[in-house]
Amino acid sequence: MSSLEKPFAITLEVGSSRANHTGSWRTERPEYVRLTAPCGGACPASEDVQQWLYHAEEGAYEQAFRKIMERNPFPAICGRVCYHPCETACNRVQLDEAVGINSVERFLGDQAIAGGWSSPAPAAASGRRVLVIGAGPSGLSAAYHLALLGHAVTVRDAAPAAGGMMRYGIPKYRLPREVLDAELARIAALGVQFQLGRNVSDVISEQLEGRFDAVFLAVGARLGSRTNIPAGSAAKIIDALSLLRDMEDDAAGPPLLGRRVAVYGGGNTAMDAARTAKRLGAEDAVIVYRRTRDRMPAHESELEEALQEGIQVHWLTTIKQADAGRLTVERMELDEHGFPQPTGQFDELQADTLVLATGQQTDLSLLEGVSGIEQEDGVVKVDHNLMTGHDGIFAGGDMVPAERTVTVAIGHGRRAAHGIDRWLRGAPDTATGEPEGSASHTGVGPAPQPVEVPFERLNTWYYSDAPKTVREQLDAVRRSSTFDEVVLGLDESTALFEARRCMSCGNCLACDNCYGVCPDNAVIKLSRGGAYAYEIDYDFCKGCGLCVQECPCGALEMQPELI
Amino acid sequence: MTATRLKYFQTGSFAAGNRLVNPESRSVQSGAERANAITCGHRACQGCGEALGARYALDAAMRATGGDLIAANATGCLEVFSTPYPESSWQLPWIHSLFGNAAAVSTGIAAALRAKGNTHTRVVGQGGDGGTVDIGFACLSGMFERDDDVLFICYDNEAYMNTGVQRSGATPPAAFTTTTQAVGEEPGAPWGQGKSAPLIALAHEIPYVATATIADLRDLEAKVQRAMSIRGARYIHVLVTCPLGWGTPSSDSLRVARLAVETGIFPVWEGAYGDVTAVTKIRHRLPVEDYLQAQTRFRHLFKPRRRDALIERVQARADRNIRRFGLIDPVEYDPVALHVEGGS
Amino acid sequence: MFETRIHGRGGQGVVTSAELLSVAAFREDRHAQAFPSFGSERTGAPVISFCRIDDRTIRTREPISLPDAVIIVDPTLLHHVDVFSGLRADGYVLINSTRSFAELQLGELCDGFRPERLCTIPATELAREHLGRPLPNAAMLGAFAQLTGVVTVESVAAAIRQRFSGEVAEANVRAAQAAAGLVPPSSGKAAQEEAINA
Amino acid sequence: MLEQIEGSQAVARTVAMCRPEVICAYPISPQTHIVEGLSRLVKAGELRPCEFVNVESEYAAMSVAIGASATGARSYTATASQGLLYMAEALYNASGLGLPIVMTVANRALGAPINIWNDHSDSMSQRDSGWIQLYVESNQEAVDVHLQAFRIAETLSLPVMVCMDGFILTHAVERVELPEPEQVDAFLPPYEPRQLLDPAEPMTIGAMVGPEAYTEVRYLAHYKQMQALDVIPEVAAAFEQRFGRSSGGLLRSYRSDDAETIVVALGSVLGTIEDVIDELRDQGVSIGALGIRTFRPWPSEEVRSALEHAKRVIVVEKALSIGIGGIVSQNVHGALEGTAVTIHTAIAGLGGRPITKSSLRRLFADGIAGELTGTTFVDLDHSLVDGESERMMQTRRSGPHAENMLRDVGIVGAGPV
Repeated sequence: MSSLEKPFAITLEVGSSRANHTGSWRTERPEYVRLTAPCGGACPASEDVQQWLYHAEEGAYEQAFRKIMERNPFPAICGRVCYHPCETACNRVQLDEAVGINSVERFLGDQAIAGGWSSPAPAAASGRRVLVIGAGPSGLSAAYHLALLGHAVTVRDAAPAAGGMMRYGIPKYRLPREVLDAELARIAALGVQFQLGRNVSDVISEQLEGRFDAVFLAVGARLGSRTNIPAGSAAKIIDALSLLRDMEDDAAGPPLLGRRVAVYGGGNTAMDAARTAKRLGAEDAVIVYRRTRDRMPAHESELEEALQEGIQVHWLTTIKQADAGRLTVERMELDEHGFPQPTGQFDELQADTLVLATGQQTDLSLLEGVSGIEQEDGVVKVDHNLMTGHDGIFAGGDMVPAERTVTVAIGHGRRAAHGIDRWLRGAPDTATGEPEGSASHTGVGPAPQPVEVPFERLNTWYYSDAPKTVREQLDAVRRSSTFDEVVLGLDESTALFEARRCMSCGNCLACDNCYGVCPDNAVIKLSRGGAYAYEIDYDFCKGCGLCVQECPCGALEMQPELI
Repeated sequence: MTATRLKYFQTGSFAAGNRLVNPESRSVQSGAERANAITCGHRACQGCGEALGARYALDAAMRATGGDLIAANATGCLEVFSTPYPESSWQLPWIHSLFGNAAAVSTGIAAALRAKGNTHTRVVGQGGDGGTVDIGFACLSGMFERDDDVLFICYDNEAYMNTGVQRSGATPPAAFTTTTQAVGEEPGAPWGQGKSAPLIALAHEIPYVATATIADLRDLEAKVQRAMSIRGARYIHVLVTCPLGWGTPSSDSLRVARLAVETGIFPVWEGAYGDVTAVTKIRHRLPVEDYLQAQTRFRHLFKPRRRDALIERVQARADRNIRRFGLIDPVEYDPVALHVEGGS
Repeated sequence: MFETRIHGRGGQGVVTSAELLSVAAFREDRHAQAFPSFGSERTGAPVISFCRIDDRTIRTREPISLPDAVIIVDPTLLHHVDVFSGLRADGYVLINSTRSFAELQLGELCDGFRPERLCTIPATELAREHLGRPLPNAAMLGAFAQLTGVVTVESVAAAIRQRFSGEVAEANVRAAQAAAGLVPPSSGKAAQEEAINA
Repeated sequence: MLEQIEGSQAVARTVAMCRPEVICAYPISPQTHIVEGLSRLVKAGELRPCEFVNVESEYAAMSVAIGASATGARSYTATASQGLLYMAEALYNASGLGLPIVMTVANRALGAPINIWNDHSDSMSQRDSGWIQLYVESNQEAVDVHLQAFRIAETLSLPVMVCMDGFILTHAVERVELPEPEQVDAFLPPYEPRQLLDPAEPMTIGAMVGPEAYTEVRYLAHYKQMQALDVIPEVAAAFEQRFGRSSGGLLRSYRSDDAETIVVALGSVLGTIEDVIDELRDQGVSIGALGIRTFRPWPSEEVRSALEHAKRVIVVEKALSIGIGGIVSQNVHGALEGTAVTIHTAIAGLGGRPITKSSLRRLFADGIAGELTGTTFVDLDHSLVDGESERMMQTRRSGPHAENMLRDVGIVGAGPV
């Protein structure tokens, strides 16, 4: 049938309106963006949580693991001991409950161990040598990243085994040692030299002797603060760090604490000490804390688990005097500013051992005589690259001014590694201390912008109603008698469920909504299949904004057209 | 719909697609290979709900028929914005005849196909609420009572938008249109008028009647697919938003349609042979105020002073829908159980 | 040309009668035109139908106002409708009645016509007898053929058989033949040639 | 085959032989017998394949025909009077879309007052609808022209209206030569649509056309219809060749070649006129007739050459263009522009009033005597209308004319109608 025969004008060729470029109607244009999800923004280790969840929710666990490993070599450890500020920041809190990021991370870490998944391959050898002093989380993190960057790394630590506070400060029931060892082994496999049981007392001479081009100090805060409590000579007082450290000394055998143990302090170490005491056979394990529960620094989950295990807490109480078998305590009350004030009411508390968990300090003696290093409040001042005032000497972890957690330390290690790398290469500094271009995750689409995604930016209608999966816990009876791990992991289906609860804030999750809802068919779906498969066809986009409004995760925004 | 307990997905069945879902379980609209029965370059307003609804419905019908489909269109926005000489946005055989006769033209197409022994090609008639509920109603009713093998789809935006927002038989009470202006004691469209075309369709005892909205893509597609699996007269009444006539931002077209459902203003249901057979439950019930305030056509209910009595009358209408169709399930909603099958 | 006008009431088969008459003529290889008085009449209302018969093509479409014959199927019409309007002086009148023209008080009215061309026939009685139903048309047509000779009774019978079938047809044919037999011999064949040449 | 048959049945059987694939109809007097006949043929399986659709209105009837025709089916419907007006919108659409639908119009008057009897008000009102309009004189011609109509329609891809006088023809039983099916098949090839709703080759039919091309579209519609002035005679010639009788065409002259007076008319009244002409010729009057077979397109040149030699033309027409008078005569005026021919207009037969030979004789005599002026209303009861117009002068609320006049003639009694 010839088209010439068709009636003029009233009969048309199909699809011929593609000649009419309605894009000229537009005053605003939608653009795809990649924003920093609140979880990643809150992660001390700079993990791009949204991105690794993206892989995890596809069941691509190894890919997810590798995404974590770009930032953090310890997913199995962090999946257990991190206090997950990511979950606090998670936008899903405002919908139902935060995504169980931490549990998914642990699942991935455990999968990696079970599967023997290796670290990424290091870059070509740079010929540079870096000394890392301290085999704790920041030192190991730095060593890992430095090794990946191609530098020769030597780690020295006074302790007989690597791990720092991860081994000597965190009880086994929170972090099984085979998990720790497995993740440490991956770092050793990168060729990092471990020189353990070797105390470093003079940084400069060790650097010169070993011809190290740079040094990263990560000696931690290993000294327990000795609160000045008047004590009788027979009183048994130990500090919590010593107790926890002694738990790792197999030769010495378990410490003897007695039937009744009091722990003084309100931080996580206090919880660890009390729970350890309970496991060592104490009938009564009592925490004495000056303030109220809502002011307690310990993480809520730690306290909750402790309470479940039968630990008692004496709130608003201070210890005035320690004697053999008993403590004199004073009731406190909070003043109008929330500070505890003595009431003059005294009491007695039976305690065979008093464990002090009232803070930790850094031993900075090894820095004596090192020029340019400034100290303040017992810690070392560093710049945003974590370099001290002495050229080529960097520091991180508990010995610099920061929150003292494993994850913060891991973040320091990574940041310092990149700072050292730039310093070694003479590369220009970056404003944030983050390596340039490192934020690109998939290599497709624009790099995430350091803009966080408020909840209001999301269109939560599209997310299925799904409350968080609660991680199973070991039965309380068994918990108080063994050092078996208390919090159990997710199985694959629950981990997948949890990963899929992620709302992918500010990052396309490939739900096809923009493609589906465009009344002008102006969203092109690309067949890349991966993370970022859409483009706006600006020839036809009229700028209605439906794609932006209906994007569940806020990965699109309207920008005014330049006139 | 029966619920199957399956793996949970981020956006479940609410978003158009989901990279995690098996390809066969994804919506037609999410597919790169969708027909785009109405394609780019059409001249609909920004954010046009009808353009969207038509593509949703016809693409679903195209998939259901393997592209073996003919459409007849009533006069109205959809026709005007899609076929101004010299350009057509349609990619399937399509005919526009008149405002009031789309159902009869569809009947003619179906009769011709039957006469030719063509049992594979299917027919869809479509029009706006004016062309369906009002001027085209006699032809529609005739098509229904003869049980002609036609699926008729009404894209209901509740007024004559093509001619500049005049009242139709589908205009809800209190809505401003240019012929029911926001003046007088009871501003906007009169109370006690208007009709439910889908319920009238149901009364013809035809094999399939359904309502749907552009806000629930999968539901709409499922209904079109079901309709295409049936022979005889079928009717789907799709609520489509009109940014111009409703006074909504162009980006709100789906949100407002969603609100119509979640408030109970627009009941979403399915019926067959005279009975309602299924309803789509309200997911998160909202007061009608949320719906009304989103649209300037109801602005006079709030400004210059709140008209509580009128708002309550609208609420009462929604409440009646909820009771009448059982839009809220007393049984606790199990979100995980209601998601489509598939996934890794 | 021979023009016949038939008067009756709706439902009495007046239109069919004209049609049957035309078919009878057609069967004799003549031209005929039958048509009703195009009304919206309902059952019981007065109805008229017409039939023209000629040896050549009939072109005219005007109603028959000067008939050569009138057939009155329902005698109750006699005093309501001017059934004899325009009837030619030498025209035929056939009335369905058991009574004579005088008994019908038509004596005076018929003064101007040829008496041998005026005939009453008990068609309804015959119909009851032969059909079991009071449908007088066949009998009237049989008598009309016999009276006017414009068509033969055989052609009428053939037209009936063409239109109806089986026992209905045969019963009607018997009624037509019986009616023909009741037509006085003074009329009929003698008038045939005259009629055709009119 | 020669049969004594009712006009409607003859048309039904002829249409069936044309193998329409979709027939849709809504009942209206006097069209009903045609579609009743067709519905029986379809139901009985004698016309197959064919879909008979009982629609809910004439508007739907034409719409179904539009859909069916656009899908490549030969489509047919029939209507009359109000029904034709009710489908008016769709008529324009069918012609605008170029769909070769064939429709019988059983001509009937228009209301109000409601009137079921014959005149040409209905089809004349649609003379500008873009449909080809063919008028037939007899049932034989109705049969023959329906056969030709499908061929004309499909050749040109234009709809054709076959106009036959309601009751006068549709309900008249007369001798008709019905074609043999094989003859029809040989004369009328299968329908090959110019445009088609076909998923294999999709297209958009019925676009909106704005000022930039609407004039061109209308011009082309006119141009295409004017082509029918060539096609219709060709089809008529082909018909005559195959069937051995002459039917249809544009015009038909009757004893008019040398006539001083020529009567122009269309439809069944031509037969009566021809009888009157024969009588007058016998009396030595120089008179003839011109029968219009094709009214749209208007065969202006042919009309002119058929009439220009006459002294006077009397147009007898069964429709009235209120406010001006005759409709056909306006067209005749146009055709004879610049000639010296005197044209008289006679409106006759409105609403089924019989057009009798005596009235025609009187009319023609008046025309020949030069006594016709302006528009003549044949057999108008002047006393009735004079009385009514007087009443109108006297009182503003004079009431409905029709009822008043019926009261005057004594048809309406004291009670309601």
